[in-house]
Amino acid sequence: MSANMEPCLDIRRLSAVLPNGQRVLRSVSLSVQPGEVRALVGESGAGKTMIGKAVLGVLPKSVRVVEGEMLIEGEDLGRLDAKARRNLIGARTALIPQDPLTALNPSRRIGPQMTDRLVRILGWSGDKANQRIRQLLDEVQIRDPERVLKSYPHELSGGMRQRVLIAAAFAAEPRLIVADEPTTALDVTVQKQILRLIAQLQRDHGTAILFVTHDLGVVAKISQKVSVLYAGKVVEEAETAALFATPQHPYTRALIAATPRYTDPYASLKPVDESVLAGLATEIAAADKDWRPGHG
Amino acid sequence: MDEARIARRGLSPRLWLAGGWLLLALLAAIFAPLVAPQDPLAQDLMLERLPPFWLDGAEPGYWLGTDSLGRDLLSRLIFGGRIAFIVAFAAATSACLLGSALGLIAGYFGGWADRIISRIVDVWMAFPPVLFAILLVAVLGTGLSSVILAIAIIDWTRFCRVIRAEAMSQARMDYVESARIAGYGRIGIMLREVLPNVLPSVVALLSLEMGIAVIVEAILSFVNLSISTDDPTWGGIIAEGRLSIHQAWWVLVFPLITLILTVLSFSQFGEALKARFDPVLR
Amino acid sequence: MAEPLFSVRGLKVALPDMTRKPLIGRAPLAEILKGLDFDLPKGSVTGIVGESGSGKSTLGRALVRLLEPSAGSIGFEGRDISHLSEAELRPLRRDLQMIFQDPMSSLNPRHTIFNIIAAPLRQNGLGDRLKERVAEALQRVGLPQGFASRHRHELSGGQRQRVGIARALALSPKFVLADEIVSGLDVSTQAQILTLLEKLAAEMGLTVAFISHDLSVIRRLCQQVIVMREGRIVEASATDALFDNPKETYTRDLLAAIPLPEIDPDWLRSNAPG
Amino acid sequence: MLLQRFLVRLLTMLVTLFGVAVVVFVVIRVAPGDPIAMMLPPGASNDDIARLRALYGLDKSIVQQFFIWLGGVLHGDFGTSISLRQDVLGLVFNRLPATLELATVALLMAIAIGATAAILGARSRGTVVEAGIDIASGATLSIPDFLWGLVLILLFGVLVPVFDISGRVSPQLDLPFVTQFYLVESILRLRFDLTWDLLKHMLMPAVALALPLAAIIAQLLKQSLKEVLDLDYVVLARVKGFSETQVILREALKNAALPTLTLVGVQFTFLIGGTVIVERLFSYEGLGNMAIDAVINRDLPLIQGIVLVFALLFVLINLAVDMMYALLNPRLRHG
Repeated sequence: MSANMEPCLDIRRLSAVLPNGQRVLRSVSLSVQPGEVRALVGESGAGKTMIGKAVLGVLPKSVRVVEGEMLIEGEDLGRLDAKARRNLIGARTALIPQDPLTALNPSRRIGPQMTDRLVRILGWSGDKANQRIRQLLDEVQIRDPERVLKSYPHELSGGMRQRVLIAAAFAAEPRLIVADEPTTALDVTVQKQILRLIAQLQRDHGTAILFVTHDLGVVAKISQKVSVLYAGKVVEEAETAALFATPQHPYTRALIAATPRYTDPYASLKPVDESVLAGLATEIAAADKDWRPGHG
Repeated sequence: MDEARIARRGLSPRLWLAGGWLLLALLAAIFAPLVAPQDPLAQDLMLERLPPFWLDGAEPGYWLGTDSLGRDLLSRLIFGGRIAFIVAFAAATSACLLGSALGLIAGYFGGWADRIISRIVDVWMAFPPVLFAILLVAVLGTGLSSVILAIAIIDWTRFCRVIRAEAMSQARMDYVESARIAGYGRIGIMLREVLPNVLPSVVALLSLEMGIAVIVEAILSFVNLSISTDDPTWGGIIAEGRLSIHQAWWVLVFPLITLILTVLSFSQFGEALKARFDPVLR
Repeated sequence: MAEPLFSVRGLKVALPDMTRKPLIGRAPLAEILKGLDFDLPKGSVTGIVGESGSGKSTLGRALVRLLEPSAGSIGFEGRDISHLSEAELRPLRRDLQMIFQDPMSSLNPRHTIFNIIAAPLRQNGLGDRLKERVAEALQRVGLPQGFASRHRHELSGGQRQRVGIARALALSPKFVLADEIVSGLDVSTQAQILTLLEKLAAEMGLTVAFISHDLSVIRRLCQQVIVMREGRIVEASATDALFDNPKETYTRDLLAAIPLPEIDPDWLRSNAPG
Repeated sequence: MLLQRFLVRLLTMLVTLFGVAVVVFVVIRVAPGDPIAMMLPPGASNDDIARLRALYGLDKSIVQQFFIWLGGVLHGDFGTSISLRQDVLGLVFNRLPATLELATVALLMAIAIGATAAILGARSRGTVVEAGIDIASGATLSIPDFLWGLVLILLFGVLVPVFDISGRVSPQLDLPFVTQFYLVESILRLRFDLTWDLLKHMLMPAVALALPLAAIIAQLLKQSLKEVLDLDYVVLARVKGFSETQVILREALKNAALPTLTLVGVQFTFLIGGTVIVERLFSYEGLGNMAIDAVINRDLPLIQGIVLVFALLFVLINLAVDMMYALLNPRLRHG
């Protein structure tokens, strides 16, 4: 990954607020290089899902971006009108959502749900789209694609649905995929299969992934780089290997120590120390004190 | 939390406006003999179809004009409020007690109790309510108690349906199981865990039902089937107004405005109360 | 080994399968638990682990008799409680308590924390010195006394779960069922709740059944483990034995599927089960 | 599965209808007024009264009367109207089409207004437009059809008299119709002058009936649209590049309409129940108007017939809604 390569996703000083003025993202900067998996880890309320949604242009209406830029392959989303932005996002990115139960429309068959982007947004012929979907169903190891394509979502298991969603995400060869806690709703054995599929397709297709998760274990297994978030602020950013070997920020260290490990029960599951939380509060207060909403 | 606070601030004026109108109308009805400028029954053909005070030809003391028999409209409205409020409180409360109790039992206990109660509700819902009310009053004979009884007999299903559904969803909550773990029996759980959570809906429905009872009474008076024809009622005034609409529009307009304000106030008051009761918004 | 608190033999539970319910008549029964035999030793924490659909929560609900078994026996202190009526169970409730998975749904929004904790005390003949007892329960779980007058929505997720623990332990029961009590919490909060439960279980000499899908948590907290799959016990043994030397393939697969927070380049490539 | 569901619903429907028949029969028989006395001139002899009582079967016990009547009903014989001295079934069928046309026009209006408001509100959620729709629908909902009818009479019958406020059709017109479905027939016969006259009479009662239902549809559909619009598959559709309108129409509307549909079924029966008083208000010659006359005249057979027809209509609507729900819901279709 050479330095002069254009990043696939480049977020610069992104800040967002709620209607009451409370900041939910605090000057977040991060970039994802082509073909790399960047994990975004944090506890609930850290804003990790918010960042994924901001990139895809699907923030809730109550959240307002007040500053910062987001560039997808060098194109500034802020400079595009709504339609052009939608087209760019539709063509270059995709989403693997969290809950496979609610991520498929219950009243439509799987087939049309997988092909509609290819046909209606990207203008492919129906045959070409069908062929492509079949190829990807094969890649996610679905053995009977005909049955699956004709099914309604409720006729498939959770793991199957997540496979379908992964296949659909890779179908249009996006440059960037946002994976929003894609395995949180799954059992561990299924989770491992799904993680392996995502990693394999990511390598084969050379897609960059922004992987949102709360699970440091998953981070360790799937990503090359990590951003650790707390209260909408990036507190640490590192290569994944370096983060686990030599965590710099006290919060990262506390988080790793709190994560349970059956191999070392007494070194893990340590409650986060009060002093760490106090330190974070000071950091956040300092960041908010000098901050004025920009004009982004 | 903040959204909740904003929501509550938005609710308060609604509560005060609706409550204010209801209180005003209620006080006027209670103290009608003191408040009404004229005798509501006094006919004077010399004063027939007087317009309201701001129009030419109005007489002082007849603020909202008179009807075709020369009776003072404002006084008739004030006295009509007595019937309206008596019917509203009595009929709505009876319907509420009967319907909520049955709904709570059907929803929480389920099984046979639910099946029987639901089947009765089905039968009741297959009647057009207004026709049912007219039929009942025709059968029971006109009069205040008949009107109250008819409304209660018809409208308990409104409470039963809503409360049943809410009790059913409450019964699935973990705190119901938790109360079993704590050693409570079925009736104890129903009263301690389920009832407080359906109460806000009961209150909102009760207030709404009072408005509906006022309307049903007006409809019954309109088709001349309510209480004795001599006493002024809002529906009775409306029936007269409908007949003389081209000669004296005010005879229809003022009772209509009174009814709309009252019905709106009852429903909004109930909604606002329910929002007040919601522990998440408190 | 000491005499067990619970002695379960041939336990079967069948529940109506609503997905196959015909429009008229009853839903057919689906057997969720298919014959379980195990003991819960007094004063120890037993982990019950399994994936979704393994029947672990059904097992827990049968132990505290929220469900009635369709066959087999549940011996509690030598007495078969498997078919006791609700009324016969009431005196036993004092000793059979439960902490729920979702504190949002297990705390009634209409009641104050005081009333929530006081309810089991009142109902089990400990209604005297109520204020003192509730204060003691709050203090035990590390909540400030002022919380007694609050409602559920005024508490954070971790605080709510502390109230759930306080309610279950207020009666000083012999047995507590903890059903996935940390699965909705962040890791930092999860660590607090688990260390609290660990401490209280040891102090009060509680017998605990700890249901979880997370083997890492179970290793830290439990003295023995029961691994379940599709309504049957796959493997049951002392914790260290199970983790250091799992006998069944399924147990090994479960362990291998856990993504530990440490770099392991081969993990994704290693054979996934299933 | 669908057939089974249909048969079960049909069965419960019959039970409900039987219940209605029993209730209305019992209610009417405890009426103190004697319908026979009202039919005869004052001073009629006791013999005459007894003869008429026997003629209408009123001399037998209530249970006997009920089964005689029920047996007749099952053969399509609803008895003879006491006040109009005609076959009840013929009278009812003569009036029913007018009510059906009115209710259908009102329903279509309610759905059109309500769905438009709901989609508009969901599209512009969190803005003043949504707040405006909320307030308007809240107020509209609270005011029943009876009051809306009076307001409309004042506004468009008297203040700006553009619509007729009485009757079904202008009396001076020559009507070529053979059925009672005037509106349908006028369109089929391409007599649009008559269609216009019919609509001018129908518009205000229909609007009065439609407004509360429109408000309910607007509120419910908007609520469930907003819930659906937060679900992952809708987010996914936005990420795919579909516009907000496409997302609402293609992904959200069908799933959001399902919960609304069941309620619209119940509310439509309320709307039809509302025709009773609204028809009276606008002197519209439908079934409801006739029902009130029947009650005032204590015309027992006619009341029974009308109530039973209303009840039949209600249970049929509920059956239709239930089947539609099952058809639209793939879970039930294939379950």
